[in-house]
Amino acid sequence: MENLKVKIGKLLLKNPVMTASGTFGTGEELEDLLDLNKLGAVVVKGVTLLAREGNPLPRIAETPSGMLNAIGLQNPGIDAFIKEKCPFFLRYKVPFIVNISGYQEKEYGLLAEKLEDVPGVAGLEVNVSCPNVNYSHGRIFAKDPGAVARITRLVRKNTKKTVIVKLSPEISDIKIIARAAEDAGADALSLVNTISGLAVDTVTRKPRLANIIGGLSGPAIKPIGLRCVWQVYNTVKIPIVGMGGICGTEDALEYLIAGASAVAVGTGNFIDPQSTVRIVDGIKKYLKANGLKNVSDLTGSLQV
Amino acid sequence: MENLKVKIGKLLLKNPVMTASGTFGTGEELEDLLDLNKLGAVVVKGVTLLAREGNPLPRIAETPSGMLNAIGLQNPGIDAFIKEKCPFFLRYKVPFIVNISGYQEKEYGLLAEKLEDVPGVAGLEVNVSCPNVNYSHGRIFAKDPGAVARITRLVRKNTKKTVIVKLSPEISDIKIIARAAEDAGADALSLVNTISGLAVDTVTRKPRLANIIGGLSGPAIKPIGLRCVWQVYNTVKIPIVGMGGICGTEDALEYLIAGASAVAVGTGNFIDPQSTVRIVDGIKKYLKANGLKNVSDLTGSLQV
Amino acid sequence: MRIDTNARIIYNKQVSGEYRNMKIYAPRIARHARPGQFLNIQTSKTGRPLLRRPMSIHKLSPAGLEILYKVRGTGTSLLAQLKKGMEIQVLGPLGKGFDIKAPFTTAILVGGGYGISPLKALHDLLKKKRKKIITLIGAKNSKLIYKKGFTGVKVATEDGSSGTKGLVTRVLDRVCCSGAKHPAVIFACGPDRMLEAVAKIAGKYNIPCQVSLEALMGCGTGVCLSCVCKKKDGRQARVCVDGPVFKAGEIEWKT
Amino acid sequence: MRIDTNARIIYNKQVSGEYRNMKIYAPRIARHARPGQFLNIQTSKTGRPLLRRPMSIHKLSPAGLEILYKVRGTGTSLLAQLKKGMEIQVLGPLGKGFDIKAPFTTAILVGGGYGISPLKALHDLLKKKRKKIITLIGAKNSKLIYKKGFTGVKVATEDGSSGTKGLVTRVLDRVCCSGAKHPAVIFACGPDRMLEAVAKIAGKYNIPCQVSLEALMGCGTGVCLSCVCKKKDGRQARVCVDGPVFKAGEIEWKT
Ligand SMILES: Cc1cc2nc3c(=O)[nH]c(=O)nc-3n(C[C@H](O)[C@H](O)[C@H](O)COP(=O)(O)OP(=O)(O)OC[C@H]3O[C@@H](n4cnc5c(N)ncnc54)[C@H](O)[C@@H]3O)c2cc1C
Ligand SMILES: Cc1cc2nc3c(=O)[nH]c(=O)nc-3n(C[C@H](O)[C@H](O)[C@H](O)COP(=O)(O)OP(=O)(O)OC[C@H]3O[C@@H](n4cnc5c(N)ncnc54)[C@H](O)[C@@H]3O)c2cc1C
Ligand SMILES: Cc1cc2nc3c(=O)[nH]c(=O)nc-3n(C[C@H](O)[C@H](O)[C@H](O)COP(=O)(O)O)c2cc1C
Ligand SMILES: Cc1cc2nc3c(=O)[nH]c(=O)nc-3n(C[C@H](O)[C@H](O)[C@H](O)COP(=O)(O)O)c2cc1C
Ligand code: FES
Ligand code: FES
Repeated sequence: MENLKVKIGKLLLKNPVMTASGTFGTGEELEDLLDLNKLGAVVVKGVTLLAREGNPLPRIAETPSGMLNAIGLQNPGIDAFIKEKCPFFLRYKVPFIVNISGYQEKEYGLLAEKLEDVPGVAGLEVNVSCPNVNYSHGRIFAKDPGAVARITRLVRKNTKKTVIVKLSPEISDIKIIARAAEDAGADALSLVNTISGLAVDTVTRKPRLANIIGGLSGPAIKPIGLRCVWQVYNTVKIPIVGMGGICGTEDALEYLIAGASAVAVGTGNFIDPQSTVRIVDGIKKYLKANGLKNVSDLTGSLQV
Repeated sequence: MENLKVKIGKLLLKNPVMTASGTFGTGEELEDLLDLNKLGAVVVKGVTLLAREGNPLPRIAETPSGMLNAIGLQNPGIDAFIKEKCPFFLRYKVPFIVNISGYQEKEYGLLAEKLEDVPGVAGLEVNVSCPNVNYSHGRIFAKDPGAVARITRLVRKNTKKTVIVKLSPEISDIKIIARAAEDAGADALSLVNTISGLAVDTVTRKPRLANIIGGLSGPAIKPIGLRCVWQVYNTVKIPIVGMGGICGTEDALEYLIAGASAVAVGTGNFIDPQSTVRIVDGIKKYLKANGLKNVSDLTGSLQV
Repeated sequence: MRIDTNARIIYNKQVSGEYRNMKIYAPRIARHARPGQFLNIQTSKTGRPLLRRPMSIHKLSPAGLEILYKVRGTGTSLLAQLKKGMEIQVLGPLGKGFDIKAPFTTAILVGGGYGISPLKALHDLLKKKRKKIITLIGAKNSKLIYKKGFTGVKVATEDGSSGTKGLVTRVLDRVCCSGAKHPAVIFACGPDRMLEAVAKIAGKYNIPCQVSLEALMGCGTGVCLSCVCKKKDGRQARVCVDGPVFKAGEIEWKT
Repeated sequence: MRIDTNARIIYNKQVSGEYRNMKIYAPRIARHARPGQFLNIQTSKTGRPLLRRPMSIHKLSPAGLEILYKVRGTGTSLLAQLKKGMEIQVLGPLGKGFDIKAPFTTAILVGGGYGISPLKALHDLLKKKRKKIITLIGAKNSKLIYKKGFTGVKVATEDGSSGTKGLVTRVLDRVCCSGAKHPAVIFACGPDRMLEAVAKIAGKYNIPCQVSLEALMGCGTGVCLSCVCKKKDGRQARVCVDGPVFKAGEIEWKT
């Protein structure tokens, strides 16, 4: 029997296939289409301290083999989230990982604190990539190793749960940020988040998103995500959750071989809501066909 | 009659459609397929001080709506280039712009000097994005505003021709680099160059490029290129040559509206070697249909 | 129960004006589907376009589903090229359909452009239930009018090329004045501006009204939050799962 | 003179074994084409796959061009789905073909796998010129052997499922020993390893030899430098424009 188990921080996942935040709700929305217990983990939609309405419409635009989104972190705020969404987590055995976003560094600490005793929350994914209003000139935390380190430490201090820090590929040198997060106590890194992009409607000469700029995701960014994973795999010791354009088994395998210990499917869920479970099966078949026992043998097996 | 003329530095181009370096040879390779004089300018394949063999094969890999390349700047070196390739430039009226790459800062100065008196060379495109062996830890000049400024000044000092500095999108804040190039005397900026990426062959578990990492180009990166152009348009006063994923008229229009004064077709030439001339016609039609007189009215016309 | 299935195309043909009509064999979806619900269709196997395209269920039979569509861009062009016997990946039925539980005798259907599509499935169900049906169809011009199989049809075109010249909502206003004796319900589908005008008229005559909204959709399954609309109570609803059919009175119109 | 044209498909059918044969109507390309040249074909109109696919010219007639291909990945799968009457974008003729100017009486054609494809166009031309032709065809197994229309055929398969068991180069060695009386030329197309072995045998018997190389191609027109091969003189040549046919003696083989 092939062993698909992987360890991410304190979590022992039954397989390496997770969902990417913001593309799977809490899983409750898709219960009828797939068995959540077949997944390695469910990473839920990003939550912030206060409720957020999100951005005006249009919030998405299709691009060649990709899409831009500027949802704007629409969510009910952490308190309502804990009350309304978290009880659902108890209905499944799969670990639920909550994705947290802050507009100020200290908010991350508060979010971790509030989630610490919530039953069913297995871990935190720390999204440092949301555009920050109080931060200088449209910069985001993810581009500043100091900010990433401080945020990671704050979260680490307030939780015993597994802490995954999610990095942006929109950076001169992702290795520096990855090291900052590792040194500050992250259990794992997830990469990549979306890359900011623009699309123009040539008829109206308006941006195709109300927010002008949005985040690019989907197969278009896969080579960039893979390169980031490979660079970071050669830099840090903690496990990596690879994502960016994973739609099928081949894509997932590429990420594992490039250095990811687990993978997450994002935009792929929109195209095929059952893609995650298909990928679990596909990886199993690949291991068998290649005479490999453990999925962890694939991680970083790139022949260079 | 629609006026398609645009000014890039000292050059008055008959229309805003150029070729992107490395995707069109010198134009001689495609003479039988299109009339070079119909283009705004031809930007020729990158040249370095010394001859370079380029990277081992495979040098390209296809990705979703994009491709990776690691050609490795194969070229005969500047002296052979001037002797063997430049005489061809005199056979056409279209301006030829030579793309120069250096492995040390001073090489850019030498390249500019050598090209200064070569007949038929209308301008220089300064590629600061090639991976540098002598530079610290795989960094490239394009990521360091100081290096970009020094290189721009060196070239500026040695040439009276139009100087276009070509930037990489693989950067935390492209605005900083753009300003550095402008302040150092660039006549125009061209963006974007490719974004580094990886692709894995899951059968052999080898990278699909012998060089492991390559540059991502094609429609996949169009939203990123557009976002960079928009950001830089709002930052500098000098004209921008927009590129990244332009295959047809719609793509070119998006770039013009986002802030480009001219556009360049790269990977698009591989798919349709006549795409540049088709785009010239397409822009003309768009202006007519929209009652616009000058193509320059489109530049930066994004309604936000 | 939503099902994602590879459905065989029974036909895919040009019908009147600018519309095409595709029938697929998808009994498992058809079994659960109700008028007003929609499908999310993969238009290409190459991964480009990337996202699926939402299409209303136009007609329902035990094993078959039909859509009525207009070629607008890449996705619908690719749909138009598919031939009988080929297969397409279809997810459905999605969203909440029209609610016909309330007691009423007359149904006033108002369709703008291809908004007429889901009203046909509703029409067929209402007919079985022996309701009186008035169908108001509006569009820019006669090429965009599709009225096959509807009962009690009145047409309005903006350019006057067919039926009354003007907006379909003007016709609705007149129908409502006169037809107000019987308990009626308005069911409307079309562009936002039309729906807003319909909602206003319904409010004026105090007639219950259901509108089917359209929105750019990333997922069609409620997870991406790209399709939200504002409700009067200040909350946001997802058109793909909380709609596409809403009570007109609930919606906070943009203008 | 290269031409980029939208060509109508005359047929596209499964032929023996794993091969498909497509004929297109492209008189302007056909007029200039010579055996050994190739076409660069767009396999999808959706932009995915992005790049065109190079395919040797398999047969030549005044108005038509044929290709012989094997379904390998996305692009060739899409090609296989195209039907008679549809159109595809085709750029050609590309590259330098076989050179038959030198005086010779016997042509030894050596094809490995789908490398046999361009040898058919060459075969037909040589036949017209009344050359003696020996055709050696090699492949892993009988399914990958395609020999329709060739003269003087000898087959070798690695698994022995057809013809001699073993490599086609062993058969070549034997043919060359015996046939060395007449001035002969070897024309070979197939995988690199086969071509290298062919070149060695040709050298041994001092028989002129031309090989048609394959390489991953970005453009097919000489501008991207993705397809280079090393020559003995130390220079690099582009397979797409300087080849795909080279004199075997010029090539610096990798091993
Ligand atoms: C619930 C629902 C039901 C629908 N039912 C039908 C139907 O029965 N018949 C029909 O013809 N169409 C219907 N549509 C609209 C249909 O989904 C779009 O026409 C289609 O997605 C266009 O795809 P495309 O690739 O051809 O166009 P694109 O190239 O993607 O775009 C062309 C134009 O259409 C607009 N557009 C694209 N997608 C949508 C969308 N989802 N909603 C609104 N505008 C869009 C774009 O903004 C653009 O202006 C429905 C939409 C929704 C949300
Ligand atoms: C000059 C030339 C002539 C050719 N003539 C023929 C022919 O007559 N008949 C035929 O069946 N094939 C021919 N080929 C090979 C053909 O181009 C590839 O099989 C095709 O591009 C595969 O496309 P795909 O999308 O199906 O496969 P992909 O999904 O792109 O790849 C599948 C596999 O094929 C390999 N491959 C892809 N492209 C090439 C290529 N250009 N050269 C070598 N390997 C490649 C990939 O590395 C991968 O392992 C020729 C290639 C060249 C360069
Ligand atoms: C609609 C949408 C919403 C997203 N919301 C979040 C979010 O709330 N938090 C977060 O960290 N990432 C968010 N992401 C980023 C994804 O989790 C993922 O990192 C990215 O999309 C790349 O993966 P993909 O190409 O598989 O989609 C979102 C992505 C999309 C497309
Ligand atoms: C095969 C290839 C070779 C290239 N060579 C060069 C080069 O020599 N110098 C340079 O500045 N850019 C080079 N580029 C980058 C292009 O000029 C262009 O900036 C990039 O490909 C993005 O445009 P595109 O998406 O239209 O291809 C090359 C790109 C490709 C695909
Ligand atoms: S389309 Fe994704 S939530 Fe409605
Ligand atoms: S394929 Fe581009 S140079 Fe040969």
